[in-house]
Amino acid sequence: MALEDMRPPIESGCPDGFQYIHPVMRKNYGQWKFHEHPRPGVLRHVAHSGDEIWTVKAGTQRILDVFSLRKLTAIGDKYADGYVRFTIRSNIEYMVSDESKVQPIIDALTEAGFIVGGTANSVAMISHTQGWLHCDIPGTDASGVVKSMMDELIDEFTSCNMPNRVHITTSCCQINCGGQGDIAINVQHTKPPRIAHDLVGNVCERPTVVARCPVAAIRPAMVNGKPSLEVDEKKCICCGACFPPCPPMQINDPENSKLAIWVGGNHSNARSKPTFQRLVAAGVPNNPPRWPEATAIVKQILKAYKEGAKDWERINDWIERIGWPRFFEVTGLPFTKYHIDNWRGARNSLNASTHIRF
Amino acid sequence: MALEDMRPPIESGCPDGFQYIHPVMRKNYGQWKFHEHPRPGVLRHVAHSGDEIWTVKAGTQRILDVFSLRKLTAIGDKYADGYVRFTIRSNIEYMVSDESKVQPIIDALTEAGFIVGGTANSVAMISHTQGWLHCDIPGTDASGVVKSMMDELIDEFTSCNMPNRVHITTSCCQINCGGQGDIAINVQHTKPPRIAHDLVGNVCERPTVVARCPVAAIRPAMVNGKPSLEVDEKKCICCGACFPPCPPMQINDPENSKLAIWVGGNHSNARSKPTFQRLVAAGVPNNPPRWPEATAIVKQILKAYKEGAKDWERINDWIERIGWPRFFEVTGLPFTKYHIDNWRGARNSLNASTHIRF
Amino acid sequence: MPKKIHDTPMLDELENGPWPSFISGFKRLRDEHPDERINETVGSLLGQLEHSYETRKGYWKGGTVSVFGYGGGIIPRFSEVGDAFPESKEFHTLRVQPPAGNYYTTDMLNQLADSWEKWGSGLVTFHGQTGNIMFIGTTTDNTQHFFDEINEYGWDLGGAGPCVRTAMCCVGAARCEQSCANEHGIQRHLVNEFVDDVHRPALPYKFKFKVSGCPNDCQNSIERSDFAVIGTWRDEMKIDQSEVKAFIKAKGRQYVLDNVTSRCPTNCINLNDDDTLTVDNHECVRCMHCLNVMPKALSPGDDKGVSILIGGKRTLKIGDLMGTMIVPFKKLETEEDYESLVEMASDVIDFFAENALEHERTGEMIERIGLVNFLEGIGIEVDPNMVSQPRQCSYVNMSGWDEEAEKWFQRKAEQAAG
Amino acid sequence: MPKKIHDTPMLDELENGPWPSFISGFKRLRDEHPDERINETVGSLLGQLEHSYETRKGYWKGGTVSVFGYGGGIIPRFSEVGDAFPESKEFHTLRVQPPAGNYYTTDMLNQLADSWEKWGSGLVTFHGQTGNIMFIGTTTDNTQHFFDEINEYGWDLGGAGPCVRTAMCCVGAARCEQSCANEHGIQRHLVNEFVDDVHRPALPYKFKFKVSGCPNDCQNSIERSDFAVIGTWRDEMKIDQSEVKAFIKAKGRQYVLDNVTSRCPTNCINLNDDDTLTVDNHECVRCMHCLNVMPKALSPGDDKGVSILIGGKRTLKIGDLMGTMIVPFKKLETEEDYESLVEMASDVIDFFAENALEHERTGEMIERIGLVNFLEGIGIEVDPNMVSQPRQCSYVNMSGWDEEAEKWFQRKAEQAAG
Ligand code: SRM
Ligand code: SRM
Ligand code: SRM
Ligand code: SRM
Ligand code: SF4
Ligand code: SF4
Ligand code: SF4
Ligand code: SF4
Ligand code: SF4
Ligand code: SF4
Ligand code: SF4
Ligand code: SF4
Repeated sequence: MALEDMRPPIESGCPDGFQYIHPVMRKNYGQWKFHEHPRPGVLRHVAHSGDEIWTVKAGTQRILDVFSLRKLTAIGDKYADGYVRFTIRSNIEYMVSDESKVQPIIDALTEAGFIVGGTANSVAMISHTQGWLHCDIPGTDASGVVKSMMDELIDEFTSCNMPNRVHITTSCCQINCGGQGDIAINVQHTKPPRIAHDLVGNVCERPTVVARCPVAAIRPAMVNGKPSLEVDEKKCICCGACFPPCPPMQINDPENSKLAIWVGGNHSNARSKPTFQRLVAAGVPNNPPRWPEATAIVKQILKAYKEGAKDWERINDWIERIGWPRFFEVTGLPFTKYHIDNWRGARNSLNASTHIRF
Repeated sequence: MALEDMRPPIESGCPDGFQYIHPVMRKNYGQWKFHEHPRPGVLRHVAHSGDEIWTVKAGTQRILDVFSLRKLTAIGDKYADGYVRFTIRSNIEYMVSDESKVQPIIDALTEAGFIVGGTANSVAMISHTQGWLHCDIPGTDASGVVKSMMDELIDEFTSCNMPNRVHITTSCCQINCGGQGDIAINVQHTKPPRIAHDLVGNVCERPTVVARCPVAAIRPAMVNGKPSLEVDEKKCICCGACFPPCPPMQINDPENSKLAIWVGGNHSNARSKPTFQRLVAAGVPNNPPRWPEATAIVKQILKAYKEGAKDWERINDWIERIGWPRFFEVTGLPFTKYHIDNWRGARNSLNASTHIRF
Repeated sequence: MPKKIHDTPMLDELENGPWPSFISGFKRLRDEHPDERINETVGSLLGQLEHSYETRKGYWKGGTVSVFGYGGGIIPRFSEVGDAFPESKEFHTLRVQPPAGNYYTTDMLNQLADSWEKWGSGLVTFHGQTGNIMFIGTTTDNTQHFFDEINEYGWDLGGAGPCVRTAMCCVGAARCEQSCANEHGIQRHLVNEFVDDVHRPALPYKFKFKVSGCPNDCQNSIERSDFAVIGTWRDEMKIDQSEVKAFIKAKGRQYVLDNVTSRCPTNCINLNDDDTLTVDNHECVRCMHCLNVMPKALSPGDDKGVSILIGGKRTLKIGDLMGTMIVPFKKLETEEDYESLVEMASDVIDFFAENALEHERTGEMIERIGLVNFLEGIGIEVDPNMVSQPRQCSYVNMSGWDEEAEKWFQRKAEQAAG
Repeated sequence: MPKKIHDTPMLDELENGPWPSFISGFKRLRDEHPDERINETVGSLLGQLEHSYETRKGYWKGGTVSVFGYGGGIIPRFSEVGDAFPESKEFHTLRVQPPAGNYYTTDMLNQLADSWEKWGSGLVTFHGQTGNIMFIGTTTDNTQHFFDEINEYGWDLGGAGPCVRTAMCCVGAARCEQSCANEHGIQRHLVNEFVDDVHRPALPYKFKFKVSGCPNDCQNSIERSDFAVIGTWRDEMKIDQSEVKAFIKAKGRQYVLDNVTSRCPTNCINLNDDDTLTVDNHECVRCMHCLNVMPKALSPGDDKGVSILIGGKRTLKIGDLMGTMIVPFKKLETEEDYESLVEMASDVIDFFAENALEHERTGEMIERIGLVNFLEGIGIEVDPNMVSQPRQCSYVNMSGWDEEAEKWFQRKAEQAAG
């Protein structure tokens, strides 16, 4: 664009949401009394005024083509007064003030191929990240992993039979843009980066990448008479942090970039304080296009949770009650030396007591 | 002693205790059924065989002169079949198989000036260390502190009116040979060591002391042309660790070596996992011969605990239930920036949740 | 239909199964969209993605693309295999700030779709993990055109790079009975105060705000934002005893014992013999659990406000960090209240800008310098609610004890005096 | 009476009050003991102690004193103010190992007192914090004489310096119904295997054993020993339901609810409507609480054994450390069981000797090298009971996953096969 055509941006920032809120919600803003779960995918909120808002929630493919988006808006136009919102897990919600509109929305969504569900104690839509589709550092394709898993977990999305909500997340490199989760499926590199020495000189700012390594495993070095880098493979924890600032640090590997599965991450303050997720399985093949091995483990965990947990126990609560040894027993997953943390503060994760379950 | 007089030691190690155990205890070894607390200072243990052992427990001054020791043995000879033991808190225990011997032992102990009590949910004898009497690095005199406090806590030793056992400990330097405790009264230096430079050369192994500092605050340095040491006062945490290997690092200071009070240390696995004690008060004057300020704070804490805790709650359990903010409220102790840990792993002590009591 | 259709046997597998398929959507754009540019772009993209699936590697690299006047907000992507897949060799994403609360009218969505079909690939996500609308896939030139167009009708870019980022808030007060705050208002007050810091990356590293209306924290703010604002209340929980009775009638006493009272983290809610509930509000830590189970019967009190936690983030470079409580309670009612919130945020960001190392987040900075130094830097007094346990290690120079103790007593005296 | 009596106005204050006064005891030795040497020594000591009280400083320094054939066991003390207080200018302490369980006959105590009056100050402590009898105060010469004398009738020195230290065990099986182990046997097996390491300090730093018969841990072993052995049981807790009923009759159901069932850390003990108690033994973590409250009704099971935790210590130099569970359960019945315990201790000490830095405790060493390296060094397999939580941080090279997983499956298969 030629300079004269440039217009200065209007720095309007975050738009006011009120202009897009359903009028009944605007009217009763901050004046809600309670909610109910009439059926999976549907919420009923009642305001002190007596007004009601019925929400219908549906799962989508997150990466929407405009055709799909227009299908969704068309349903909103026709059945839902033209108001929608998206949840933090990229589900779409239709909000109407009249119960009679609920079933038509459900029917239309279903017919259009969207999946109604994901409320209350269901397995919610898996939240995910960019992957091979867009990111510059991914070890896997988040959208593909999620599509493959949701195909198999769909019955748990459309019903509410879990002990409590299940929030699954996934990330496509060890930076972990995805959240923590009741279950998280994340990339785990298992080999130090191979260095493309011929590219280092051109691409990488050497001091930056040296500083970026969390364990100071990278040193400047002369390789074939040219300034390059060197990795102390004994120290390297295969985190991949050097890759974004220095793409010649090739961390992604078709064989050795694996998936790992973590459980018990919970940011809610309900009952116990928020908890970090913990490693349960690693070495899981990064196996496109359907990643069956990862899905199998997720299902194994969900099955044990569904059978073993009490109502309202999130996965972390359940494990806290039964103990980690039992978790490994009931899921059949192996416990290895890698399960014993050795990062900063690892001591806090050791059993400094005689509390044992036999 | 001349070399020819030397005899080689008999390396007999730890003697067999069985030779000194009361015969009823020997007979019923490992076969005990239950115990009761008939009154403060007295335990009744009943074996599966029906045999009984009555224990009478008394507090002493720990540092026994042989006169006192012989008073104690005389009572044992006369009333208690000649068997005694000492507890981990240096209390003496008389064990007899016959209830009728209990009262005479109590009477004899009382008459001889010893204090019967310290069982069950009493305030147990304060466990302590060597202090000015014998150690080479003390900031205070443990025996004196303890004598002064026990004089004031004696009613809690001779009765069992606390919510649960109270274990108090004290230590006479920041090495802390004393234990952790429900309440611990410990030395806290508040000034970096003054270096007696003229002595460094003679006395101290410089590499050893440099290595001993937990925060690497000590550097070798030339002072007045002679090799000595230098302390980075900004870094120094006043721990006193440099003093034992290098006495010229004079950490003890009549004014600036203070006492600090810690609570909630509990090594038992009962209910919660064992807990570390936590700072509650510092800057307490190290005030011989009776240390009234320290005792006052201990009493303040005990009072709040006695009033506020439920049966069977140790101090850590009680605080865990009511929360630390309330602890500071009910004891009237100030909360300062020093209460926020900044040592390794300090992050684990921060409130990483919205859990707050209002 | 594009000129060349790449074979995508692996991606085709992702068209099976009941969950909506993003691949089918891509194919629709490739095959059915009226605009040939879109057919070509997405066709090429499918080729490259299939290549990734086959080789298990990504082929995008970064670069520098922005719109006139701004430094951030775009994630530029250039293909490393652009020779094989030339039509998608530039494939940038625009991060556009959503309305607080993520509400849209269908009209507005259609209008955005129109613009995006004109200038982009036709692929869009509501929303990325930070909350932006991600318009995925356009060329450097079209980036500017698209932005100009939507900026005119109310949309602005979000953050990318070392800057204040787009914020998120939960649905909250708009619909949720647990809400203790005006989440939308908080989000907009905060993020719109810092538009300049959003658009012109100049901080040591990214800085994120997130807002949840209650401790359920539906926005994951506690671990995924540098500055988390979470609603809570200070007075007594409201109990509608007739609803308690109704609940017991429906579910039974045992259900309440098993699912409510015995799950309270501080054991402070009790079921009485007469089927009423009593809460020891002094012991309640506002965990939300009992309110979640019995939303009709139990509700937050009237004296509402927010807690603020600083320093949450994910893995890089010292491992995941939870935010730390630094403001236990703050009223947010008057305009002054909001101003002081924004001022505090501004203090935090200033301190961060001055004290963090390059590529260091607030949580990492606090870890390095210690919480107390941070608090002193932003002028906040210590409070026992900031810790779950006081100091364990005696290794500290406490020479200033007396003055610090005095400060506390003075604050207490002032509070008592009102 | 000594020749010179130092004024002790401050110490005199410690003769007031009801608790037995150590100062009064000192004065008795000074004034009433038939042996003038003792009068003089203790008189002088009182002088130096008063000086400490007045100046708030200690005046002892260390040195090197030992007995023939040994390198440790004595804490030598030379006065820095020996000119002013010459009669106590050498004032060494002998650390003498107590019998396991700290039992004495009064005869034996009197005999020890006799020897000590002959050679020492007349001041003695049962016991020091590590468990030694501390004979406080003698000269270099008399150290040897005293040792020779008591060594002849069965007493040996304990540890001082970088060596295996004197151990302690609780009263346990001798009297306590909670005991799940032969504490005395364990202590003696362990410490007497290492007499050489006790007497000739040659380790990187001190190494302590402590033994408690049950998780109440009356010996503080978990935080005050490098190698803690703690009794526990593996089968079901024993419940005497008639005693339960008797307890309820005496104390009421509410007492049981308030003090027993609601305090169980895993909520696994329940009071039934018929006044019986049920324990879900699978969930019980053997915390001891319910057994403590109801010792008549509840008792440990029959399948008893011990847990072993490594690395507890107090403050120097990285702060207090709790021991870490490394053997969740070990039977100790046969002589072979004890041998394998001692062997394990020996492996731990060897590994410590070879791998710890100077003045580094086991706990600090483990902290530095990581638990897994330690386990591999001593040949112990990982077990989920060793952690309260598995790994939180993804920063680790897990390339050996498959082999490690295989090991686990094999162990499980072997266990299943019996
Ligand atoms: C697009 C998105 C994933 C998604 O598909 O949803 C994403 C994508 C990227 N993230 Fe992220 N992050 C995204 C949300 C997050 C979140 C979640 C959140 O904000 O709640 C996190 C964790 C929370 C946090 O901030 O800690 C996150 C933590 C990171 C990090 C590590 C930051 C850290 O301090 O640990 C990096 C690495 C960096 O910045 O150097 C990163 C870097 C990146 C980059 C820019 C990779 C790079 O350095 O080139 C990715 C660009 C991908 C692309 O091509 O579009 N992204 N990133 C999310 C942003 C969309 C949006 O703006 O709405
Ligand atoms: C719509 C949404 C907020 C938004 O602004 O977008 C939302 C909405 C509600 N959440 Fe949430 N939560 C939403 C994400 C979350 C998250 C974050 C996440 O999913 O990553 C969390 C916590 C984080 C975590 O997993 O660590 C979250 C933790 C909760 C909890 C606490 C659950 C617990 O016991 O731990 C409740 C309380 C409850 O279940 O009654 C809750 C309750 C609710 C309620 C009942 C509040 C209300 O009355 O409206 C809403 C029910 C919706 C439903 O579908 O059942 N919401 N909720 C989010 C829906 C995501 C989705 O599409 O699936
Ligand atoms: C006498 C005694 C205190 C008492 O009055 O009871 C004591 C006294 C000393 N201890 Fe201790 N410690 C005594 C039990 C302890 C304990 C308690 C225990 O064993 O359960 C501990 C804490 C547990 C532990 O081992 O961590 C203890 C932790 C220390 C330490 C710090 C060790 C560490 O790794 O943190 C030192 C410093 C050192 O060794 O360099 C130390 C050093 C010392 C020295 C040798 C000071 C020195 O370096 O010169 C003291 C000699 C005092 C004296 O003049 O007699 N003492 N010391 C205890 C030994 C009596 C006995 O043998 O029975
Ligand atoms: C005699 C002694 C063991 C010894 O071998 O010397 C001992 C003996 C008993 N302890 Fe203990 N404990 C002894 C020190 C300890 C310690 C260590 C300490 O004092 O430093 C602890 C744990 C450490 C701590 O405080 O962190 C300890 C934690 C317990 C507990 C757990 C209490 C709790 O709820 O946390 C019990 C169980 C109970 O109270 O019923 C217990 C119970 C008992 C019983 C009831 C066991 C029994 O049936 O014989 C004994 C009662 C004695 C009494 O009431 O006087 N004992 N007990 C120690 C007496 C010390 C003293 O003279 O005061
Ligand atoms: S998780 Fe990694 S690969 Fe995936 S979007 Fe984030 S930075 Fe990119
Ligand atoms: S992968 Fe991580 S640990 Fe290894 S060199 Fe790169 S930054 Fe360092
Ligand atoms: S605590 Fe310190 S001063 Fe007291 S005996 Fe132990 S080492 Fe000596
Ligand atoms: S007192 Fe502690 S921190 Fe200070 S110089 Fe000495 S060893 Fe180092
Ligand atoms: S965070 Fe609280 S207020 Fe916001 S939507 Fe979730 S439950 Fe409602
Ligand atoms: S909100 Fe949480 S802490 Fe408060 S009463 Fe309910 S369950 Fe208990
Ligand atoms: S540790 Fe257990 S077995 Fe030993 S005395 Fe204490 S309660 Fe009894
Ligand atoms: S021993 Fe502890 S964990 Fe086991 S049932 Fe009793 S109280 Fe519960």
